[in-house]
Amino acid sequence: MVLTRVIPLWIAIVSGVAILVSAFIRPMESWGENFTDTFNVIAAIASVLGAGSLLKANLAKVSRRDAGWGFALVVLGTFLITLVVGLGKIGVHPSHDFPQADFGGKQESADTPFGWIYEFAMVPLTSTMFALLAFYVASAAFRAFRAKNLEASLLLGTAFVILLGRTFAGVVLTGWLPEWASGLRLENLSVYVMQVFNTAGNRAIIIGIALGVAATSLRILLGVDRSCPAGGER
Amino acid sequence: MDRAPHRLRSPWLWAAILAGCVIGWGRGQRAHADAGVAAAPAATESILNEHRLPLAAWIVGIGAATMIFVWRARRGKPPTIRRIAALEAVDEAIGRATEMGRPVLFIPGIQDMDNIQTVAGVTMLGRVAKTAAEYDATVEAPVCRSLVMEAAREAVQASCLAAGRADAYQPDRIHYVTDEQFGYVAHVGGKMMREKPAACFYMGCFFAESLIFSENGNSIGAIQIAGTAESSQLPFFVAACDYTLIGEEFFAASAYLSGEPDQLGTLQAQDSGKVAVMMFMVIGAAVATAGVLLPSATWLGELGVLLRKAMGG
Amino acid sequence: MNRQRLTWIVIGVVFAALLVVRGMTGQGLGRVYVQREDVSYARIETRDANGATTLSWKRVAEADAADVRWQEWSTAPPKAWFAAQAKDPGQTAITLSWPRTIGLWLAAFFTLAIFSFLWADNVLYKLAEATVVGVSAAYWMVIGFWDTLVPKLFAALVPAVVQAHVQPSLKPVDDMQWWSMALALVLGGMMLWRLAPRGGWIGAWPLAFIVGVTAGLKIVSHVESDLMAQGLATMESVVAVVPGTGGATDMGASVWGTLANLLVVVGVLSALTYFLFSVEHKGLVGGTARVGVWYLMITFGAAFGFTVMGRIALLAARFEFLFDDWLWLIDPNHLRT
Amino acid sequence: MSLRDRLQSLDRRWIFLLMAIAVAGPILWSGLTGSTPPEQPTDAARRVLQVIDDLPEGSRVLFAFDYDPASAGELQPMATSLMRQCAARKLRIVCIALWPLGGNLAQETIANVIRADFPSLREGVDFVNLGFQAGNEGVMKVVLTDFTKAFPKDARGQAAADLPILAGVRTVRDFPLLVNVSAGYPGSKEWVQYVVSASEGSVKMIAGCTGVQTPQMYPYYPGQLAGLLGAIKGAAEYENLLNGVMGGEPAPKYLEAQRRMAPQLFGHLLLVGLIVVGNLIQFMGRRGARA
Repeated sequence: MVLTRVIPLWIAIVSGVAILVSAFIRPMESWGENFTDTFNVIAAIASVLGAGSLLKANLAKVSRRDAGWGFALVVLGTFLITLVVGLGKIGVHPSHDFPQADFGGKQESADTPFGWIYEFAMVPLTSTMFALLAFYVASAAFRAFRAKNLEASLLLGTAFVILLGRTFAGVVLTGWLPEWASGLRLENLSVYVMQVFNTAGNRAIIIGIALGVAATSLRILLGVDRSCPAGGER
Repeated sequence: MDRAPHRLRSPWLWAAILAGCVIGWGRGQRAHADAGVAAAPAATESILNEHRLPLAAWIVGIGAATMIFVWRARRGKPPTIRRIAALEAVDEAIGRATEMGRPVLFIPGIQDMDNIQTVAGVTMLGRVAKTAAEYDATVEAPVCRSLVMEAAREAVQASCLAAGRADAYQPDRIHYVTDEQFGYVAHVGGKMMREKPAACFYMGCFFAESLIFSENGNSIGAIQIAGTAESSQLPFFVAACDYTLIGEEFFAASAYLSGEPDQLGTLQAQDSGKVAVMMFMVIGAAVATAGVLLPSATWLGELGVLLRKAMGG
Repeated sequence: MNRQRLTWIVIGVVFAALLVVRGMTGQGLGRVYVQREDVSYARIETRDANGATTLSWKRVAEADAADVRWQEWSTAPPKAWFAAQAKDPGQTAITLSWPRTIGLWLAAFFTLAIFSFLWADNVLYKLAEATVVGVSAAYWMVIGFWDTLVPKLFAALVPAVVQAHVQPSLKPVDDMQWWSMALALVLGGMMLWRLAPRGGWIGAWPLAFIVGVTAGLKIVSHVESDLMAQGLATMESVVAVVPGTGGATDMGASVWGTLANLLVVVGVLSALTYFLFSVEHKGLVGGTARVGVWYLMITFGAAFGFTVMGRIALLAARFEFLFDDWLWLIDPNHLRT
Repeated sequence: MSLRDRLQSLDRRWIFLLMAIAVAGPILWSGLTGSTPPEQPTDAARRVLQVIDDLPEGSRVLFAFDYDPASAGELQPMATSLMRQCAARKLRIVCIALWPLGGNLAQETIANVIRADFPSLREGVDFVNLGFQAGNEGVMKVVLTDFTKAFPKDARGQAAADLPILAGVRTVRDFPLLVNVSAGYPGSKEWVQYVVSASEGSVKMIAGCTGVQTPQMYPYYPGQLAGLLGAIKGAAEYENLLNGVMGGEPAPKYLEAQRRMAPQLFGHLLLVGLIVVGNLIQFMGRRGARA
């Protein structure tokens, strides 16, 4: 009870308050910056746990001969090959700056097995996944952008103005407007929308989020939120 | 709950003591410097960063408001909070998943535990898991950071215990996939198509994957509830999900769902912060406008400078 | 045979036939050429007055004089190979790279496999999904090891090892960094304790530390650079005075500017009203909140419009990869002609 | 089944197919014919051209490369054209990067533009690449007080203080223009917040951003930001203007953004069409229900 609930709560409170106070004390101002490194190192060490979870899940699938266990085998194979090749810096030539260091070389170029895997497997796979978005945007535009009410109409009307104003189509459609009405040309209209409505909306969202973050942080630092991952009452 | 032992464990008291110690230590350092032991040029500067005093005042102000409202709530004056439709729908979504015998999918964003949105997302996962344990629904939570996996397991285990269903906790349902954004998206997208969860929750920090998830969720007919503070992704969630928690609402979600008076009190504190900012903006803009219209009134200019200083200007 | 499988087989056969046709015509397709570079370094030891030796390296042209040598390959445009072959068919300066050519075809296969998900979940997509999960999980662990653990943790705690094997130019760290790395090691060790059969609860401690520090850091950064800065930005005069020609005020622009400023202030206040939690959205508050929602919706519409541009550019980049790098159908960068 | 019902229950794969055609078609067309869609530059692009044009010859420009290869598709054409105009105007270009891979991109851009087309410019005198520095906005705060402390060496390892191009440079205020091509954090927003605001008007800034970032930058334009190029569209407008000013037949690398606008144009038109059709269905449905 004490070990699993009370101490974590106190660790969170003490460390959080200390870092909060350090922001105002000159000799301690760098604490926050140092935390980034500390956190990254903890996260890198903890990746052992992630690897364990990944291996366990896929080994279980293979040993139970679950549906699609062959794909679990592919996960395991590609994971282990990439890990061994990358950690061992296999096939990496020495660094130009200090050729004597046996692990000094970089493995970015497609010369090296790790670089090859990155360039010919990871990049095409992840960037194509990213590119799928263009298709989903299209299907969302057709299905979800309906003028059901005033609010939805405003959203889609603005999207319309921006989409048209950002291609040559906008110039064709409204370029004929005379100089005195040039403010109504789509490309200018999109600038006004951005400068006035978008500025106001974004500002309110940002202020709201700042307050939300402050309240969430305070709930942790004051020990009010007992369900947050920092322990506390259960 | 018995309150007596709480008083001794009151974190605020301890926080105040700690702050005192830190400031005391800082002063000691300064005395050290003054004595010439460490004759750094910074010795002439104050140990406290005065430029940040307005910031300190804002944080102390919001903190004090939080304490006051929590205290009031504990004294039996629970605040009234407006209805948030997206949160009213949480129970309904989990209930539907139970009826259909399909899992609930929960994505706590794609960032690590050093992002406060992830912390809020994992807290929400705890809430959802508790309801799911009560309804006997299963919650699947693939994650893309090892630390988030550990935190999520902690939160879900605690929720299952709190719901009196320790047996409902199955750590393997919360599993790590990969740190890579689109590797994770590929996995979750495929999983959605194959397992067809009945309810999908997206609560945390999201980037481009927001639309891939919500469009896939839509095509399998799941109820989708999203919450994020990433303003560039909000339009996609608003368009493609059934309910969306916008920015600040997302941070209020866990307190709202808890229904505990303490936590609802913190929402009131959030509101008082908002009202304070709004007042500063109105008065500040009015004073600045009056200053432009009446350039001869120098006191308006001075007042304006003072107000801007309070905002860190 | 069901209809879907038949569809897939027909698509596959037609596609393969088209590929064969493409391979037989013109310059062919999908090959990568490389240029070899021999790298040789000679070791130079210099002794200073105190007798201490310093080691440096010099790039040398002749392989015989070198202490360390290796080869590097860089991609050459196909037109360079065409030109070299035309001049001397037996040349070896620019050659076909089998590993990279196979890689290119693999990349094309993966691209198509992911696209096939748009049709339906299928075996190709599952294969691509399994590969990307395995490869990328390991990729980030390797990056975490070589780019975080080695230069931060090991460099602070075991600098001699890092200097000897990875980075001889490593500088000693200061006390603060040493302590933060020692703390990271202890907390990381506590996290890993989860793998032990007993006492896994200790893993909650580093998590609590991370959550606490994150809360402390974020409250400062958000209140300072978001709440206060955005509030400050709104505390400007609503009346805009735009100077026109000849010292006079440009009335038209000033009126427009004033209107714009007023709309911004109204928008910020009404949208913030929407976020109020402890007041029911009825009456005046409800009306104001509704105006706030209009502003939010316009903001979202604008974000949508702008985001779409980037998404189409990404898809275009994948198609360019297929048409240009792989199929050699188009040549916008004049790599082959 | 009526047309409305059929459209209402349209399989989304048809929409996917339309999108594929709308993007792939123009790429093939523009790749095979070498032509690009027409471009009509807007005021924002003109202003960028003007800001650079207004600087006297020999002025220093700080060029920050805050992006990585993942967003190079959207941003590289901007960086290329911006550097081309600076070089053509004989401004002295100092490249820096706050993103780890930005230093390499600066090097590539220098090779592609300056070394290829302006061979008379000398490294260290007319241009220099000071490479990447870690520390995000921390670096920005340092350049405000001591520029060479933040960037002590150039990419070749020479001390920045000894470089002729930096002679007399104390702080970032000694650069009349800051050009920033940015894909996120740290980027344009931070440069405005920490450097432009603090320089009290002595540093003008031009930003080139991705589409996702642009809405967040508009609040600063045209106040603290002297020029803003948003996404590939902004790049294409500016590229078009610059090609007009420079004259002659532009090399393929100077048409990259305009070429990429071909799929954009059709993609956008398709989206607009889809929204219209979707709403027509909705409208027809409502009328049907009322009848």
